[in-house]
Amino acid sequence: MKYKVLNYKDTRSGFGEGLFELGQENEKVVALCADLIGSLKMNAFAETFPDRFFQVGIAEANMIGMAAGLTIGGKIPFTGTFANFSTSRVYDQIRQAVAYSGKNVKICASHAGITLGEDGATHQVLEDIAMMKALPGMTVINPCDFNQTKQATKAIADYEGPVYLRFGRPKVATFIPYDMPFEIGKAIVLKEGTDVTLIATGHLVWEALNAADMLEEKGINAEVVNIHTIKPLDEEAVLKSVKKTGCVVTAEEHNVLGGLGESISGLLARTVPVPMEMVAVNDAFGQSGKPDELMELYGLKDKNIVEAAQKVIVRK
Amino acid sequence: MKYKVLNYKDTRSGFGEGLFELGQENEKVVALCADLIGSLKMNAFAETFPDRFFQVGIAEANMIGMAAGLTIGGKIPFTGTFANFSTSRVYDQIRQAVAYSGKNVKICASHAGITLGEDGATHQVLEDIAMMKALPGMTVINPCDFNQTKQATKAIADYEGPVYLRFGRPKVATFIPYDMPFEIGKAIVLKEGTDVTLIATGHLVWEALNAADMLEEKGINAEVVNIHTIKPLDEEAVLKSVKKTGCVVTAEEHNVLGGLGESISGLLARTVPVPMEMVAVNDAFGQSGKPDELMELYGLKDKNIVEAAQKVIVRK
Amino acid sequence: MADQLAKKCTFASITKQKKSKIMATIDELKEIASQVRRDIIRMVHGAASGHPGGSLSAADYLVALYFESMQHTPEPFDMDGINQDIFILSNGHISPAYYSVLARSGYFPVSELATFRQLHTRLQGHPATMEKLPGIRIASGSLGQGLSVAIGVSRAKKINGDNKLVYCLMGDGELDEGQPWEAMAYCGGNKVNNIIAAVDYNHKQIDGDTDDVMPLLDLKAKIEAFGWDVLECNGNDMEAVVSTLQIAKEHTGKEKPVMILLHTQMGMGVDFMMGTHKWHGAAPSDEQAEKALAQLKETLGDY
Amino acid sequence: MADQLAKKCTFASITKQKKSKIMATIDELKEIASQVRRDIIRMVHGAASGHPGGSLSAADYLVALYFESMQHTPEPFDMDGINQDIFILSNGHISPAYYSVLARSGYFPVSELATFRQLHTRLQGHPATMEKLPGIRIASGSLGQGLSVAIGVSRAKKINGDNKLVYCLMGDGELDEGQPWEAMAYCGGNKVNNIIAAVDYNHKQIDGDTDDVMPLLDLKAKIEAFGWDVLECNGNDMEAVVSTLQIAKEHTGKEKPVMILLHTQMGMGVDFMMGTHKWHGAAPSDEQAEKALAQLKETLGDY
Ligand SMILES: Cc1ncc(C[n+]2csc(CCOP(=O)(O)OP(=O)(O)O)c2C)c(N)n1
Ligand SMILES: Cc1ncc(C[n+]2csc(CCOP(=O)(O)OP(=O)(O)O)c2C)c(N)n1
Ligand SMILES: [Mg+2]
Ligand SMILES: [Mg+2]
Repeated sequence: MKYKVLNYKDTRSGFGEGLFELGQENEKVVALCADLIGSLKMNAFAETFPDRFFQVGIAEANMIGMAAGLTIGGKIPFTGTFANFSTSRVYDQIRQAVAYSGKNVKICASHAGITLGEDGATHQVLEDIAMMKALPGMTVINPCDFNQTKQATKAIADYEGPVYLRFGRPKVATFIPYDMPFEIGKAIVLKEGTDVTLIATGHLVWEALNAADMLEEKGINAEVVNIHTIKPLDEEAVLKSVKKTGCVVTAEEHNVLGGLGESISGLLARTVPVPMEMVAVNDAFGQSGKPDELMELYGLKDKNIVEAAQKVIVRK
Repeated sequence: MKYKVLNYKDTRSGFGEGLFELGQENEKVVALCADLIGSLKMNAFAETFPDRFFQVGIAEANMIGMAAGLTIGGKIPFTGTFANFSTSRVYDQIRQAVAYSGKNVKICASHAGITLGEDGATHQVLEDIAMMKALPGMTVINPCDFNQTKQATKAIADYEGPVYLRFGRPKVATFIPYDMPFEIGKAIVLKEGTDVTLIATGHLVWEALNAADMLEEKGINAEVVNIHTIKPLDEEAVLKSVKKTGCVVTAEEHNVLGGLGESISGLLARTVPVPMEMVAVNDAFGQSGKPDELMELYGLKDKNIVEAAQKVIVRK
Repeated sequence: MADQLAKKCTFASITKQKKSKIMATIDELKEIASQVRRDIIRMVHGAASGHPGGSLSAADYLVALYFESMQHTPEPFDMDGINQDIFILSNGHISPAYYSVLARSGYFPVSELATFRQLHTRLQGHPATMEKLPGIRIASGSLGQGLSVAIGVSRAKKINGDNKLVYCLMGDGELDEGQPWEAMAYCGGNKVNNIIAAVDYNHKQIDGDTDDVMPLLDLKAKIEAFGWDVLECNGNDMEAVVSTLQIAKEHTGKEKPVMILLHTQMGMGVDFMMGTHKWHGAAPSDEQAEKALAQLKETLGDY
Repeated sequence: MADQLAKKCTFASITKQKKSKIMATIDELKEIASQVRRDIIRMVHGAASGHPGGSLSAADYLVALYFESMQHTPEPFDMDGINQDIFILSNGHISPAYYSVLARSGYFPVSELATFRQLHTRLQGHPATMEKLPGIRIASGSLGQGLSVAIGVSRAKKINGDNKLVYCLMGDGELDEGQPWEAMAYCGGNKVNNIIAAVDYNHKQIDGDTDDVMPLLDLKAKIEAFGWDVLECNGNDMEAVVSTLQIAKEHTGKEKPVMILLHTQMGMGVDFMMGTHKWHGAAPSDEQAEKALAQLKETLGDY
């Protein structure tokens, strides 16, 4: 199957649409926002379900605590703010009141990564996956386009337990068919191949698909695995692919330290150690710029995946 | 060289002693504490240098901001609180005001890991290494005994830049000679060997040395590398050892996800993929108990390292 | 005897009470509080760790809540607590007091208090939900988070049309944290009217007097400026506590959230633990435990 | 012209001034503020992103600080700022106002304002130190942290025997965060007396009026209860700002920290940006920028 651009949409709008539908379908779903309703695309939910929506002001710690409390009484709270303020600002609150307490809270985080753009490094969190995956019991999901984000938003409402859902700001290609099955914790093999496994998450999945096309032209047959659920990691899918290809490139909009790449390297080191390359931000803060300029500058484009693939194949 | 138990002391006392000496030697050194002076062993400094000591109450975020501000004016601030409240409570503050701002702040964290004991999981942070290593520009140090903690405390005052210094609560074996050279970022090969590399940090270093002895009896010649500086990682030392032994066991008092083990696995996957096993907490929260009971329960003892070594050697 | 008295007290609050009835109950409550204090000493001594100081200062309030003011069903324990009053402990380190009151009011066997802080216990050093100890609805221990959780519970009750109340206790040192002020701003700004919060105002924290560590200044004025009604009472006088809780209830359902400043003494009930911060988080030796227990009447039978 | 006026104003404050001198200066300050407002519009328009609303409401205060009240040396820029007044911006999103004032007072070339938010710029979306833009001493953007940093600077000054002052500006919505209250408690409790803090009290934040998003209630009463002297003035009236800053200075060195509530209007100076929160973080179109600039006199020459 060949993936086509269906349209260009922001993943956060997939979240907004999914949340709004959840509001209609599931009375238990409530939402909280820390003075960023528009940015999080929560307007439709907030306006249609005012009794189930909580504006908490610029007080993210209080928001997480409130969300934990709302589960006591049977609600399914979705919190919304930028990724940095969803994680790094409130890690201890998530840790104690959500993860350790086993509460059914969905932490929904927009503007993750450098594609947030002009606001710069204080807002461009590249460490949130590292933080959230280190929390026992936390499910960590980073969907790749509008459709998958909407699917994920709806899926996590049905899953009982803490979830971190990460998405982004800019309009990007939508290419996942809206009816493609989405299952938490199940990797999706988007393209089969034999020479190298490209494992990508979030905005990098589209780059990986393009990279696979570019590699094809060079006579390299790449397998593209979409890991939308970083934790729990679909180890079986990863190992199955790696056993076939014998080498891996991971791709993510995150610091190379602590992210998906290291999760995969840890898994492989314990099972089948094979050569790996990681396409990720190389332990640096972001900066202001347009999303695409930054993807280019920090080496997160399809061509970087191609280079990494060529390099890793040689190391087999 | 054979390491002997010199005495049993808590690593936090090494910090307290080092800080007190720094107070005498370096006028620029100031210290801040968030209502835990006794636990952090900061009494001597606080009493002797009241003008350079700041009690901030139970307000860790304010403490980090104050520390960042104190560098503007040439001070070298050392902050002290429990490891959980030194990291997970204040990650965004460290991120923006210390790491991204490039401030010369030393974040000193006691009661790290499960050996904190009876207080239980809300205090036993097992994710702090993951968090701190994901921060660009942060130096992350986890010394192994009283002497090394004291050495590290003094060394970081001379180093210009943000540092996270992690130490523990219980009395443990002191075995590093007080005059052994300590250099930030330089691994120490405590014992040479050819069959397997044991890479350990913090309280696990002593366990690794004991494990090496136990392996010796089984005819396995283990190399023991003490990584006190987790970031920047001494890649050269690791690779040199691994090229010799061909397999690795890492050992740390931290979640297996995001810690030293994953850092090593990432490095090896990009260079020389070899079989690895990780001795660490297996993605679980801690609980109340005595330090030793917990080390046993969570599989962080010498015998666990021995098992892991035997397992990894077979996989070579 | 423990169970009978516990039962009686638990349900006493459900029926409307006459003045004489209240007076009788106050004596019973004092008796329970004495036993709770014994439990605290024995638990902390048994574990050789834990926090007696704040546990002793807050004991009377917790007893008044669980045995008099709150409408709650210890068994079967239901996490959601629909149509029950719900209590959220923010200053989790006073777990000994909390556990004792929960056990004595029937949430779990009193004998289990002996497992406090032991490996595999349900009575973790700080309250936790993972081990499923009945009565605990949220973990605490890292300070400053409880009032936020209480607000969430209160909002769920509003949505559910459940007109029971949410109680929350915080330490005074805990108010150094910013998060309680975020939560107070939320309640004041949004006229949350089904929460009764309280502060164990014992003027002590780990490193010393709050006035030395981080002065709270005019705490009442602060909280009032955040939009709350503030009540004050001697938090170690059972009659004052019970009647202040009654007044607080009358403040609910109106325009403002209500906060009770419980003027207490750290270490209350054990002479050598009072007037100092040293017993915030220190366990008594065998001898000290004995000396302490000699001052506390055994009223319901030790565990 | 820009440089001359900038220089004149920068050093005007160092010499003791007579009343008439001040009056003259106020007109100059207003002229500078008009140019700063032009810069803000042009920067945000040029970058097609950024935060004009709060930048415009706070412009007068920043001009008063940098061109009148503060004693500072733009060049050579010294991170430690020994024997200089130091300003810490907490609400980093008003970087356009901050950058303009820094450039206009000689910290870096005015022409560099054109690089705002462009790739590789020293003028990051939010103030940053990494690119070494002179004038910036700490990164901000994540709200709530600046006052804590200011306290640290003030403590360093105390240790160094440096009796210059530390200034800090915060947003009003920013006060929803808990951390500013931790910092305020520190200052009030420890009688920090070399800080002048201020709030851009424009009653607006991203999602709307502060009264709708998170009511601040009686903000003055809150801050006073935290141990501060609180002054108030029209933060968009240059004369009021300058004289209030003068009064604030007289409050320093005494018992209490001092806070100025600057009653301002978001979007001040551009009619269609006032009376709404919509321009908190939105860039004007070409046409809107033109309309805005037509309302703001060019006094020092556009960059
Ligand atoms: C966020 C956080 N910081 C620090 C601590 C360590 N700590 C535990 S109790 C305590 C003092 C609490 O004072 P207070 O609330 O007055 O309780 P009391 O001592 O009166 O029992 C501190 C600092 C903690 N548990 N959580
Ligand atoms: C910790 C944090 N949370 C959220 C944001 C996103 N944010 C940026 S500005 C802003 C509103 C700030 O309001 P105010 O302080 O009143 O500034 P004004 O809108 O008046 O300029 C918010 C929510 C942030 N930058 N930092
Ligand atoms: Mg107290
Ligand atoms: Mg505002």
